[in-house]
Amino acid sequence: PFCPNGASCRVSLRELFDRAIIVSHYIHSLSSEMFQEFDAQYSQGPGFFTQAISMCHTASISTPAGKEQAQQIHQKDFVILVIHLLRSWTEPLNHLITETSRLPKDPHALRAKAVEIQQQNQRLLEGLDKIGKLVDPEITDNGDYAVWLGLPALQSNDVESLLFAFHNMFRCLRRDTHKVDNYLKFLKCQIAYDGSC
Amino acid sequence: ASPPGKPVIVKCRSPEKETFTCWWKPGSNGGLPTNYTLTYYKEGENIIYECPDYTTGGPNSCFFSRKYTTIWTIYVMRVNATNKMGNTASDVRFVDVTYIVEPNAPQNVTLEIKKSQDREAYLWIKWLAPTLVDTRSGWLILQYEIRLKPEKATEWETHYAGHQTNFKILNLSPGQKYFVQVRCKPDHGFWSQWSQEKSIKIPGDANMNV
Amino acid sequence: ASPPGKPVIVKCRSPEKETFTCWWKPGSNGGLPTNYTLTYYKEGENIIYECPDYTTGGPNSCFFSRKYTTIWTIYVMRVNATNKMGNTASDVRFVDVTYIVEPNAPQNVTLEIKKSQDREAYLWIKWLAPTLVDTRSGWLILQYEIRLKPEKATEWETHYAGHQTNFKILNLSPGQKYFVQVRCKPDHGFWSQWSQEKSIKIPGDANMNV
Repeated sequence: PFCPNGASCRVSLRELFDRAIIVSHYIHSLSSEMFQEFDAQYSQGPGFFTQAISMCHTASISTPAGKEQAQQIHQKDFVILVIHLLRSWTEPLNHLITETSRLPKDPHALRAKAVEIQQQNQRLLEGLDKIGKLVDPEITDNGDYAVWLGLPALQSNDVESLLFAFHNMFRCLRRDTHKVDNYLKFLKCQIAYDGSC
Repeated sequence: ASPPGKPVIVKCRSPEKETFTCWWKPGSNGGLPTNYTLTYYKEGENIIYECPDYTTGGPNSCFFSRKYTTIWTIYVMRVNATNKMGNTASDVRFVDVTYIVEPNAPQNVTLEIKKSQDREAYLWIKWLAPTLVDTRSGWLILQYEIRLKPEKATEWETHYAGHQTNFKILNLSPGQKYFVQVRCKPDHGFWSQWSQEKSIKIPGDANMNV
Repeated sequence: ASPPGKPVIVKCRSPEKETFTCWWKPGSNGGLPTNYTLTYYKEGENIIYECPDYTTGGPNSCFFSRKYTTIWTIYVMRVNATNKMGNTASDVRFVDVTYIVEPNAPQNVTLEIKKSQDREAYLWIKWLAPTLVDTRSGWLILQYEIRLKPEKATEWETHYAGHQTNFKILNLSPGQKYFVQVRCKPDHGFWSQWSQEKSIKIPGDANMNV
């Protein structure tokens, strides 16, 4: 039987990473667009939102903040870390999609992007699960993720608090999707190209 | 009467790497009413699934909608023919959705005679990626090919346009009518059909000789 | 004599997502010798730091080496101008290194006329990633864009080259001289400057009409 990928009849680790990176790159591009669209549509002057910056719910997940730190982490643990980071957004995205209806000036485009990001996140999680098993068959993913307690803020009746809550979520989503994209591109070179792309 | 002949899975195609369809050719039916089922498992798993949709793709086909399509694994599939006298299975077919993409033809092909900066005229061809295909996300990167021929000619002249969605054709014959078509292909995959024929007449006075 | 005018932090850039530099524009010095210091704190911390290196980035600048650079972290920074009559602080500037990456231009751009198997000539462009950038580890992925134009033309023709460091340009006009430049951008960041202009003359007899 003709096996599409040559010798071994499975999608290679290199190809899995290539496909995952197309998705992670796209997810971050969507998140950046969503952040900028929200800022353009709801900001009330320069610095309006910077006064409301607060910690992201994923701050509890310790992530490397530079190349040297990234090079210290064991590859298997790094894959798990990326899965945790991504999984930490499943619930918030669900609520984000629902609660956007509270925002003034019908944010249809924002909601459509949030829905697409959620779909692509699930697709990427499926791929990372597969990558994890190939990187280390004994990989144990205990289903961990950062808990999100931001629903009350997304349901605030005070418009300004509501805007600050949404802004912080879009900002954190942009940051975390950039981390996921960055880490996957780095891990691809470390794991699938022996450290040198 | 006899058991059914061996079916063959002849083709699997995806138009946009989000869904895909497989078709099979039945063997002899052994003179009896014969029923066909397509079963598959995904590499790395051991659950056997059955085709989710036998109708959308037409006769002797199985259509996998987005819900059933994944790019992370290889499908290992088989068609089984069954009649009263027994059943016969096809050979196994391995399918990686990324490698079976055959896009629709490019759309909105437009032709224009333009003058280059040093007054030479040339034919400027522009087109858009096919419908359904999301090239924005980088999910599918397409390359293009153009073919053109003078009205009465039988041979086409083809030009490879890489990833560009426009192309310049130099030194065509003034006064001549040309037919133009464009097709596309993903990096791993199959050429689409040629787009609908478009034609243009090169003005008689055009100085096309660069 | 008067207290110094208000300085302004005008730009922060990282060339390779590992270090970064910020520049400021001093206000008036109030007719007195004025001293500038840049202070900052990082998101989630309340320790105030001072700029680690005022020299590497040139006048009115602060350079953050790898040791002082963390990504995905907001630096809240301010420049303070001080002279005998008092001191004036700039507005606060929020900086996340993630979003200020602007590489240097690609280097070693080389142009060559080559012939494909079917004897068609094409322009082959090659280049290297900019200095200082480590594209091997995957920490920074660069994408490239090329632009070229005939010598007397005003309009550039641009081609997106993805992550490759070479590109083939088809159907250029024989006998014509072309200028070529290349630039790069991190997957998520700012385009670099265009590389130095390189030029090449397409041989008169070259059959470029692929």
